[in-house]
Amino acid sequence: MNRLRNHSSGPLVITTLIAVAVSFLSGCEVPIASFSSNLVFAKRLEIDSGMKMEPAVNETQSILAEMFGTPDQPTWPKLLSEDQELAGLVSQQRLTRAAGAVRSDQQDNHFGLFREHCVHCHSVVGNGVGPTSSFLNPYPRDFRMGIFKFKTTPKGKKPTREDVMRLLTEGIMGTSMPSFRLLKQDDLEALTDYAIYLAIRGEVERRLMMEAASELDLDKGERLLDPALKESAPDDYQDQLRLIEETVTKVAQSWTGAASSVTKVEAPPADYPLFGRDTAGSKEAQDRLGASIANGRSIFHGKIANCASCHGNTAMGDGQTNDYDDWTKDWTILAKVDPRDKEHIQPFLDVGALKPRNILPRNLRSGIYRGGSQPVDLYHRIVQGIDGTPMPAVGLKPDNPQGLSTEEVWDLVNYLLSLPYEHITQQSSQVPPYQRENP
Amino acid sequence: MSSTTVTNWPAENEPVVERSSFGTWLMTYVFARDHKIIGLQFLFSTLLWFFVGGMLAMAIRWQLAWPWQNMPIVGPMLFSGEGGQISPEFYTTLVTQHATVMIFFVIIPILAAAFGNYLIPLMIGAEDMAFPTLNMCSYWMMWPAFLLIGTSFFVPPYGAGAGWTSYPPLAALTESSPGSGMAQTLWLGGVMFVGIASMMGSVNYLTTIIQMRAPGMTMMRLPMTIWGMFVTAILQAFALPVLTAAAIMQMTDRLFGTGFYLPEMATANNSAAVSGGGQPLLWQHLFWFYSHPAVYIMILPAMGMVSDILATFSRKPLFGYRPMVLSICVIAGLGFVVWGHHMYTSGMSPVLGITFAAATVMIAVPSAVKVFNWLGTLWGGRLQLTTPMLYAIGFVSMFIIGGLSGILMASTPVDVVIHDTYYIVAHFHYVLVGAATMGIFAGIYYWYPKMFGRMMNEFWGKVHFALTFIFINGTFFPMHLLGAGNMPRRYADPYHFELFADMLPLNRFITICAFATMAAQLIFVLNFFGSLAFGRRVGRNPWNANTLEWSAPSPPGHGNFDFQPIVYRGPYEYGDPTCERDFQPQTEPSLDGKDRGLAHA
Amino acid sequence: MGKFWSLLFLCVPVLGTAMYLAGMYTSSGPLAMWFPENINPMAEEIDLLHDIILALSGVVFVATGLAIFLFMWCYECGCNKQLAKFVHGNHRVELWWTIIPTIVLVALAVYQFKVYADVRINRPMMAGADGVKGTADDVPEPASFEVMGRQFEWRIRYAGEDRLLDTPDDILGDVNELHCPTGTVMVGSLKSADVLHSFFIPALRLKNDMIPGTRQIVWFQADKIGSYEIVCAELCGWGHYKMKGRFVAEPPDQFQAYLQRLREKQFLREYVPAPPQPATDQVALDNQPTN
Amino acid sequence: MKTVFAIAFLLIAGGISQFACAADWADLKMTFVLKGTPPKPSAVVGKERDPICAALPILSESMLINAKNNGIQNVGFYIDTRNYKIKEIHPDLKAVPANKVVLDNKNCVFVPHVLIVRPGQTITAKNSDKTGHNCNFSGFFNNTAENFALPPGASRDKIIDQPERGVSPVDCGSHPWMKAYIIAQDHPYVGLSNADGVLSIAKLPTGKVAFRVWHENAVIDEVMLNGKKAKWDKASLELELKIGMNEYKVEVDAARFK
Repeated sequence: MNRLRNHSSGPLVITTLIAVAVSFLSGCEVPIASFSSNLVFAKRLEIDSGMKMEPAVNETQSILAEMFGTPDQPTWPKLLSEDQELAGLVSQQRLTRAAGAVRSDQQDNHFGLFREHCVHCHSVVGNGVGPTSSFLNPYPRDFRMGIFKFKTTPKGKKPTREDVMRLLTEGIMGTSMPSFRLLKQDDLEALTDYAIYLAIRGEVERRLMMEAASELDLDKGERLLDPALKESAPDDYQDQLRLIEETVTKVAQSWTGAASSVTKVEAPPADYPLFGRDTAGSKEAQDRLGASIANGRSIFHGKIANCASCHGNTAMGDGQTNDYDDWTKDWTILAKVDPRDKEHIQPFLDVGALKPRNILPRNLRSGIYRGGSQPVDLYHRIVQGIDGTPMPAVGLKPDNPQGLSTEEVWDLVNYLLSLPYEHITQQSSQVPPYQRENP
Repeated sequence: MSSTTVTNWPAENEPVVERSSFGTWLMTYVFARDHKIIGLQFLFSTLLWFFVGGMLAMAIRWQLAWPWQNMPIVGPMLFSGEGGQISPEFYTTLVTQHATVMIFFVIIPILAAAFGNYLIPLMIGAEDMAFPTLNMCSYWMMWPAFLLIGTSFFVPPYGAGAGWTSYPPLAALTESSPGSGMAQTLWLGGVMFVGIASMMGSVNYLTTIIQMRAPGMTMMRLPMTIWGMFVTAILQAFALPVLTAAAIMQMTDRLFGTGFYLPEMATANNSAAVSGGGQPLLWQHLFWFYSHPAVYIMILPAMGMVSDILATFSRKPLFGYRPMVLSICVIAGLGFVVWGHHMYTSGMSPVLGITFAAATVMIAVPSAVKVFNWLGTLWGGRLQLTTPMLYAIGFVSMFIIGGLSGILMASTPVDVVIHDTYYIVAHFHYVLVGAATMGIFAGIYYWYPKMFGRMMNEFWGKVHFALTFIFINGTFFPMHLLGAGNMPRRYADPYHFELFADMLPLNRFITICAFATMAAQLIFVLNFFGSLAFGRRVGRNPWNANTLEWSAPSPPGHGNFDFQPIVYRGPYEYGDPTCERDFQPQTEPSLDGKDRGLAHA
Repeated sequence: MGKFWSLLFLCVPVLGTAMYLAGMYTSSGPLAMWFPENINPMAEEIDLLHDIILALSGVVFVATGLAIFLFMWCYECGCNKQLAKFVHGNHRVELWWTIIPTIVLVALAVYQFKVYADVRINRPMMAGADGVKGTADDVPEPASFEVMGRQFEWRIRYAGEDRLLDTPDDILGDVNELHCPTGTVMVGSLKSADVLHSFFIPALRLKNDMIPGTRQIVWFQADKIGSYEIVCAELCGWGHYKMKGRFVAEPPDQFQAYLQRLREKQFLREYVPAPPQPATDQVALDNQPTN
Repeated sequence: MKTVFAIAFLLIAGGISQFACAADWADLKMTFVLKGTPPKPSAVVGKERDPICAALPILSESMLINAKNNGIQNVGFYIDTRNYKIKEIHPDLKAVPANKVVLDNKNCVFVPHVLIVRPGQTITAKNSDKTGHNCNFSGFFNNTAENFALPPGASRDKIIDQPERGVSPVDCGSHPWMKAYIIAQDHPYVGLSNADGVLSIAKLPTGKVAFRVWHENAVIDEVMLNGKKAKWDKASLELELKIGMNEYKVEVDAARFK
């Protein structure tokens, strides 16, 4: 972001001229030597532990570089590619395609896809602080916590590969994440791999730094992986090495395990009314739909799902609006810093955090559903909650006697789908005025 | 024409104030009220910005030729995070600022303000402008604009990025895009100051030209340059207030939550909804109501200057002086009623589009008349191919291309296809870089001896011309093909579209030509400054020209003329076979006492 | 030296014409680019109009270019030993070269009114209350699809069975992908969710801005099966260049099948683990023969 | 060298502990007292949105001081594994308690405010209020994040199966003032000060033991330890524990609190 050096300054002008000349002579490649460190997290740990985190940051950086390579030459860690189960998670070939500078070969295969399509928002390291990021609302995702919002697995679990792929193809309505569905399938696969790779790398980084901050006395020179021990105490060295490897394996395993934790969606009976499809159906279907929507409305305002407490009685997202998402809480609340406290957040902003913004409950009348507008998507959001946000998961019967039955969830889905067509003042159960003036 | 009165303001009558040498220097060169110093101040400022704007263009071309490649050396300095890639929002900043700088800081001020200031009193035989202090103010009003738009590079989001047209809601909703944050507000402030400066200038020009002509200098004896300036000043005086007001309205939309240009519930990028109630199209109408005439502001003075230069070096009278004057006036008049042709696809009523189309097509007629008259001037002359002459012919050549492609754009259905593609870019670059810049260079080479008392080096001038002419054509002619292929403007990376994927080689060619054009300007810079010290010293009239300024000393002192100029004839009496010399300065009475100035007309 | 300069100026009409001809008539190489194929019969006249204007201006371009060359060649003072012609102008010539362009341009203007009226003013009508088309009570045909521009994508929806937009039975389309049946006049509605966009399908010669707060109605007919690109032609922010969409023209039965697929997807109530089909498989349509 | 010592120490310590009797362990009692004027408890912001909570007198829990003896409540105190590696755990405490830890949503606050759990234990979150709550367990590093809605009368279990570094918050999205904290260390030597500011940890190993101190609203680095000024580097305190009861009194300056 060193953009402050203006074009009009003399030295810059001269260097530009030279640059132009040089560019004709050379192939004009400027490699990016390394991924940047997670300094925001380090800052939090520094406050939390009272230790200078710099040695741990540097050490983590070199351990990661050893395992995960550089932005120009990413590598899938050897220990993962040797593991049968984990090897398939990310392919080295796709990583190579997605990484590095933008270029294409004679067969029109594109390389450097991540830097062509993603870095401007998500940045080279995938921390969501690319040059464009500070202008976007919501901010681009930071992959490094390994948390993703829109997926088919419950909170706390990783998304499946298909979930990541879907975000790429569909984009995220209501945010600045565009759809990449017109890219080649190969390119999308490569980008998916690369995003997973960055997420794993970032999470390993956090865990190693956390390990260093809570188990080592860095001020006394203790290290995560002390090369001096290799000679003097090989067993200890092996222990340290094992710990690091276990961390990497554990993070990778959480991704491979995602597919098995997909939330099972209980489809309603085939004759169940559905908003939109049955709106103009038979009288009977319309009546059943009306009843379903009415029930959904009472669930929305009821205490079980408690939707109205955040989304507001109007469903316009004007309920509880003071909360923050987990990415923000990670360096504010967890570092005992009030996100509104300008003075105390400044050190974090200085190392690259973006100014905290409240996470707002969605305006459900806008017809924009970030996680997808199919009924099944809304079902997922309701029963899983949304990871990384204050949106809780509603309990399902029979596991939770106080929860909702699946039919009630579908009623709620019907109500949500009808909201964009409902008049704001209309709280009764009458059929909403669908017919609008058509241009 | 009414008889002209001469107001004599002898230098002795000015209050003599005892000043320290610093004070004298300050009042002579910084807060100067002498039109020549102000003209040169404008000239140097605009040439400096010309360079800045050129470098911005180079960055644009880099991205189009080597998309997402790391800019060597500069790239890592500016964009270390991405290894030196230009980021897409910086690309929008580049196109916006390139246009802003080139239009508001270069072409308009260099033509209307630099040449206008320098030449108007000299060419009409006046001692100074009508309002010297206002004149000084108009220059110093540019500085807030320079500073505001310069500063906009330094405040987030690092340069306005809503396009030079600043269309709302992109420009009016602060959250809508990078580039519409604080920088956009500063940008609007800059545009407002440019407007004020230009208005001050135009009032001055109008008064000066109407009131302060030398005895005998009737309106129909004015050189074309002055006619160009005169009509330009009218355009500025009537069109600019609209833009300035519109800019203030957009400013209040941004700062105080008014809704002139924002529809009800307008949001972008999840910003809070605006109460709105306005119309985005309103801005487009107001903006183009100024900015279309601005196109003529950017070309009419150059047309005038080129007419003078062509006649001088053809050694024969300008072909059809009266039709030339008339066509300038018609262009200006029609220029006020064709702004809608920028908006054929904007959602404005298509019926309205048709009326604009009719007026626009008609504007080709006076333009064609001018071209034919220039050709008529060349016909049968004794052409002296000096550097200014080459540039003037270059102007004609490029104006033909820019003008002809304009007919395609004037035609509504065709414009629907090529609107906002590189066809448009090619068209207005031919008019502005091709024609107007050629005119500027012609003017600089032509009046340089008058300004500094020395000639610019002819050899290097011609080398500069040849390179510039070749590479400008190389840069902008292929853009027509890009436009025919429908490549859109302001795309940081068009090649991911199948339609435009094949355009990379041609774009590389264009970029290389653009770099070469930029490099060729080094010759000009060296020649310009070198000639200041080493140029051949010349007397009053090195080109054997007729107009009044050549009878003043080179450079003219304070008060311009060391005698009272009295005008006996029109400015284009070259090659009269009945005379001894092939030129007859306007101030010299003819031997037979006959004034041939309006022999034809 | 005069010869050199006149030859330099000669290059402009010669190379310019050559480049244009190369663009028009070559099929490969860096210069081979021209208007993309037009599949909209309603817009055929646009191309014709373009060619007419181009031909006319081409003639003027070459003629004036040659004139400059000739004058420089003949009248350069080094070789022109004659005196300069001392003429201030010529009324008759002035008159002709004012009148002829005026006539040509007025003719062009009138012709383009007609073309423009076809593509932008005369909105397709459908039968009114009397059920017969072509009578006085015809009503404008309602829009059957809507494209909403949003930073930086196209969101598409189709009117459901009620043929009206903005009703609950609207069918949500795939993002960035507009399907239309061939051989049918399609009326669409354009709107914007945030800033100005411009909906541009080069193959249809269709371009119209999307203005927040208002709706724009466009119409066209796609006559050739295939997949074409949608381009954004109005600066809409940093991701302007990213607004790529796909326009798929397919036989009416395939279009109906596509709508049915969308409808099923829209009301999906079971989790389907397969990822959504990316648009690339539609490219296969490109090679199908025209019906 | 350090490692060699450590290994030697481990061998010796291990050998001793084989024969040691229960009386060789140390007990720790610490009293945390505020020096200075305790702040007035402030009412929470935003409760009026929920009519049920609005009717309740809810005060901010971020700093609970006993008005009688200035005791600081909810100070967490546990072994600092950076500076002290636990060699052995007292046999009585080795087993993870089987009971569930209850996290009640009562009167629009979490009760208790700070929970101490051992990995393997289960937290039962229940809602005794008439309004709906939710428990957002999102501050974990090792355990799975969860966020479930708790309708009135509901209770749900959350298994804590991994130890946590540091302290993890729990919050309720619809009532932003509601906060609870979980200390999940994989050893039993964790104390939490009660309403009098007293905490006790039983059956600790003897010798030099390092502890970390935690309070949700303070950085405790400078205190008066048994009347003497002491600097706690990195929120860590090393105590020389003797067999039997060890008592300390800690006075914390009010300035340490935000």
